[in-house]
Amino acid sequence: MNHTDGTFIDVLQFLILGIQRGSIYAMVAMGFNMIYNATGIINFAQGEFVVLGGLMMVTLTMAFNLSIVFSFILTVLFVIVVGILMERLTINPVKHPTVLRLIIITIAVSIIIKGVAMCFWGKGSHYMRHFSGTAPLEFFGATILPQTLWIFAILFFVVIAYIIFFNYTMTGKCMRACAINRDAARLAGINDRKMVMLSFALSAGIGAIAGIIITPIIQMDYARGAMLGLKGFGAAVLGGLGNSMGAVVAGVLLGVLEALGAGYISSHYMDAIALVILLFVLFIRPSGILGSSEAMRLKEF
Amino acid sequence: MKGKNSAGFFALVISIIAIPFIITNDYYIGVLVFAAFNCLACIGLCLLMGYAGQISIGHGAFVAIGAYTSGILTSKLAWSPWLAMLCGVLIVIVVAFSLGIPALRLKGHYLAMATLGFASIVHIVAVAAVDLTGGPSGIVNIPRLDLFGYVLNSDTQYYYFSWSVVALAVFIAFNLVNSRVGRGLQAIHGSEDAASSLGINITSYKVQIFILSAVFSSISGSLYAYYMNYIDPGPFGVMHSVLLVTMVAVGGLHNIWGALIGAIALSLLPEFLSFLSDYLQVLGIHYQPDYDTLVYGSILLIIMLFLPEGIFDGLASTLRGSKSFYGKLAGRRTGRVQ
Amino acid sequence: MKKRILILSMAITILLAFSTPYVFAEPADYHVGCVFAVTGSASWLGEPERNTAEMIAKEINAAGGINGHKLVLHIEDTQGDNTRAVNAVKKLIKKDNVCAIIGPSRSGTSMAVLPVIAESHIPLISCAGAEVIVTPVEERKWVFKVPQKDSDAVKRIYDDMAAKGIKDIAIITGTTGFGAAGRDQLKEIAAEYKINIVADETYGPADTDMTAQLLKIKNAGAKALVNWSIVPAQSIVPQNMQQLKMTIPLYQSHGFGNIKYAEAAGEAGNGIIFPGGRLLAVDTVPEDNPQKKVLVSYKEDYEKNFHEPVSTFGGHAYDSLWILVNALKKVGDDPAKLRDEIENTHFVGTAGVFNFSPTDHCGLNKDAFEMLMVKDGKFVVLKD
Amino acid sequence: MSNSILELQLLRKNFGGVVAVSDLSLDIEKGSITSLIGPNGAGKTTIFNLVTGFLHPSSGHIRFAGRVLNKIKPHTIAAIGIGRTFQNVQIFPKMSVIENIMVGRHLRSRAGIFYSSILPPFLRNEEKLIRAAAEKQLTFLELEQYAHVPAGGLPLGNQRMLEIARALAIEPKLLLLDEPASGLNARETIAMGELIEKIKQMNITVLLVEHDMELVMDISDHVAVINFGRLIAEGSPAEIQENDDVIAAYLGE
Repeated sequence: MNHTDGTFIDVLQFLILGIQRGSIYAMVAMGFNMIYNATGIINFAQGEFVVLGGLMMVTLTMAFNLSIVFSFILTVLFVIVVGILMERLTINPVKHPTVLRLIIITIAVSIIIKGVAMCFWGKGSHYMRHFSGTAPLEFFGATILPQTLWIFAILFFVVIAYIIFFNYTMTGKCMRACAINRDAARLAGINDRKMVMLSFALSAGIGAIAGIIITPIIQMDYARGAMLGLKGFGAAVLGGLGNSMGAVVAGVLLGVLEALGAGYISSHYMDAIALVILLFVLFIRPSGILGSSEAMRLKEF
Repeated sequence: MKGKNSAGFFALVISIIAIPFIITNDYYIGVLVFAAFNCLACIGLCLLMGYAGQISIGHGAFVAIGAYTSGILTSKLAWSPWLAMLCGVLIVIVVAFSLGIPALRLKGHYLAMATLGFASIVHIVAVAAVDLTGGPSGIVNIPRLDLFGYVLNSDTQYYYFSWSVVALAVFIAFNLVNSRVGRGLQAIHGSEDAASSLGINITSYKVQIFILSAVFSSISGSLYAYYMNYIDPGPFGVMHSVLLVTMVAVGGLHNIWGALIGAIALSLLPEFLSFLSDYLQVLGIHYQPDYDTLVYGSILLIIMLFLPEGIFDGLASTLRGSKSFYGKLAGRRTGRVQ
Repeated sequence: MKKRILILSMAITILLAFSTPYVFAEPADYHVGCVFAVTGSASWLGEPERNTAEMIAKEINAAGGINGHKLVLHIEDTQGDNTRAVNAVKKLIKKDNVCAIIGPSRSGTSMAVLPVIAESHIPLISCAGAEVIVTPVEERKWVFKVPQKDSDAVKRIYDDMAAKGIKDIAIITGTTGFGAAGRDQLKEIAAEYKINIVADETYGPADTDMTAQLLKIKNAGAKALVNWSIVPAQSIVPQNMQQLKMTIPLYQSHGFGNIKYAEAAGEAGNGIIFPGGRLLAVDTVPEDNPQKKVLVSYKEDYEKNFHEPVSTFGGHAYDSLWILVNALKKVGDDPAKLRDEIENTHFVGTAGVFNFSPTDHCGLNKDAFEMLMVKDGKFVVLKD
Repeated sequence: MSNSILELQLLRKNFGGVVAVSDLSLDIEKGSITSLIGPNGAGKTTIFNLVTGFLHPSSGHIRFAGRVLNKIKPHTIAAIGIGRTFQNVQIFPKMSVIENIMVGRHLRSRAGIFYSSILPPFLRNEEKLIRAAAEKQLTFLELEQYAHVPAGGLPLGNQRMLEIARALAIEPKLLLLDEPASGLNARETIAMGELIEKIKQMNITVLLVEHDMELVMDISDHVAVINFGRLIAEGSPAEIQENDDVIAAYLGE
């Protein structure tokens, strides 16, 4: 066996694996950013949206045998409704929020979603058939699953949709205005309350998509939300909180570092790698590696 | 301590002494022992969150470090349980110090996430460092605690011991909050700028109280290990840290009694629910322990939405018959905007 | 303040006093504790175990109980969590006053509850596989187990490899109690068969991706892989192997004995070889096999009642509960007498023919296994 | 120069590209009431923050009683003897009025976290002294009847009084008051003026930022006018009232 080639193929394999994982973190991070920009809240239930998306998709495709496309749309809509309900029932009614109270409220919501998921779907992990088979494709000696290609493609699509929405649609521009200066936006006649609701809806939608596409590969269970949320937050901070394109790059980077760490350091500490990076970034440069510290100063912590 | 608080303390001591005469079933005494561990951790967390205003969703990690230090040193190196507990405390002081210095510069969401991340890392290490922690199989054969050569064998003995520790912790906490240091902490919570303009070293105070609360958690973990005689990573997941925050928040952040009530109430909740499930069964409702998580979450959410100051404050207001209670219900309190 | 605390403590007291209905139950009933991982990551073990136990208890009580005594099962869910298991066992012994306990489902959980059992002198029949649960037998006076021995499983796997001339193998094991025990056995017995372990990897019970470990195994040049685990994560290994286009034979442990694991592995699971009880391939067991009658009746009952395929694990609950019931029939519910009776039991069960003795608290040998293979999502007996 | 307690020498503070304070030099005479006036955004509060260590100067020096304060943290500056209040009142709303002032005695007491936890007898005495000193301040500011009321419930005028009482409790040599009369009615403003003069009589130097010109001209010994971070005039109230630059700055060019 040619060992140089072997090493190259291994690295390539880890890169593919890393980008695949990282795509999910990137999407979770985008979800964090949307809500953060609209409200200044970090939604601790972000990971639960991913779980709900994954589990709902499992039920629709595996139990009800619906087509992938139809289930996909249905699942995203379902999770969006959950996101809107969360905002209407738990965030909107709080008239005098303190940071601590908001943190605990979103934690409470995450516990509730987790509890409901456990009651409906049980505690076992759920597997789901891949979108288009499991026969791996060759890629410069490494192998790649069709599902992985789906993940790359969907992340790409989400990013494009994101850019179009925030740059070329009125609603998107209004949301950006709210993110930059809420009071000014309100004076300009933008309904900021509606924008908050919309941000929860979109962020839930992105979470659901992430959950749907990753489930065939990792098998979903009710308890995965916390870890996905934490790593997604790591990506969001690494990319500079509030900066969604930074989050995409950071998410992918985090995934790759994690995969390489698992391959060359220890697979047992794989989950810890992303978290250690998160802590380091928070401690050394809370504005993120890719974010600017000047912009950070303007935001409230 | 003085006034109402010392009366409350007196009542606490009396209740601690009296309960084993009323409840004779060892199992329920055992449940109360677990409640004591949670009380201990929650008192520390209350000092940190309620008084100094710094959130931590990572105190389960300190409980874990205390428990694992005790477990490893006693079962593998045959140390005395007391010495192992002390060692756990020292390790936690070092860890809390190294974590606290950078972490406590962060505020709000960032601090919450940093501590949550820390808790998660500790849990991962407990699972993955198989040679040290036994991995998912955990550590068996942890000895019992002895008191002056007298081994605490029965649940009742352990009950008295652990609740004495809780009483001591309550005593310390009340002394602290009504002292110069306690006022300093509350000042930091009120306004960091104003506090430092009065000569309070904010960083040092935050780190000190972080360490103190971590030590409470560590002792709680060690006592847990000696009581269970067995530990594994299961109970030390992120959810445990969240649960501790829940207990403090449900009881009432700004009051030691609140934390105590929250910890006791939520520790007994699963028993209450399993008791309730026997009756629900009659009504045709099949309640499963699985629903507990849902109940915890709902309680937390309802408290945070309608009684943000916690049950204790809510109860106290109701007993005073004060109008402000209804004001709070409607969420119309002023002066709390941040 | 004082008043409020007093009211609170009184309320708690009243609450607790009322919630002890079991203590006042009729003395004539036989109380048996069951600790299964009904939910959680090992629910594919615990759920069929609970179903089986409930089914048997119903059957016995419908037939008038055990010598007129009603059999009362106290089923506790460990969720596969060791700490919950310890608490559950304490609760069964202290609150429910059970005379014996069956379960837990998992090796790690069983190991965790051993100190409590040793202290409280209540017999326990474990449904978990690792041999260390009952060895050394002097230290495990009160503990028995019904699944086949892991050393026998290793021997059957190595027999098969020897027959195929495979020498260089890799092992990948879960870090749970079952996996760790299996890893020890695999390494220890390898020398006996002159098998060379070229790679030794592990994974955690919650891991979702084993690509990194498998790449190392691939590069080490192993000719076969043994994947030894009890939790659903084990079915990710064949998937990852397929993804990496690894074609070496994959052997699993007897912890693979639930058809759901094969389903979770999907088409990647085809061709997996593992040692399993005959229960998984009842149809292919010859008529003259002493187990045949038991196997057929249990399989029919279970599948009729629960509309799902029977699994090895439900069989463990069947064996353990019947061994206990037979003992209860003979000596009543005194824990010490029960223990002595179980220690001398001869019983034809789903896992094999049991011959317990003071030196053997497992009672099975390697003939209890058949080598099985996954074929199109089904288990079939592997023909040489 | 020996009579000045605070000296600012070519003090400069940049925020990114914006210059908030530009090469400003100013001496504050010991025992005086000096007022800083100027339009909004002139850099007055920035100067306060520089003096009290909440911000650090980009260049230049701050000397207090001969000691350079450039890189010293706020809590140490308080210990050196500079007290301050804030433009938007920063009392501790959940603590009672007396407890607010007791926090001000922090520097005059010593109990650390360990002794505070076990409360040995000698600390009870310290605690009594803290309370007595706080009660003295309460009496001085005539807030006794509110002693046990949560501070957040006081009317704004009393909150400003409380903030001053708390700053006085640290026994400062120099007191910085940031718009103490803003939001107060006419009667309260007069009372505030009387209070500031009483503070001067206690031999405490006062540095005042205030928009109420009547109050400033009434009580100040010395007035400094700042615009765009620069000192444009200084002198006695009478001199300032007649200074053309000042009139221009206030009326706009």
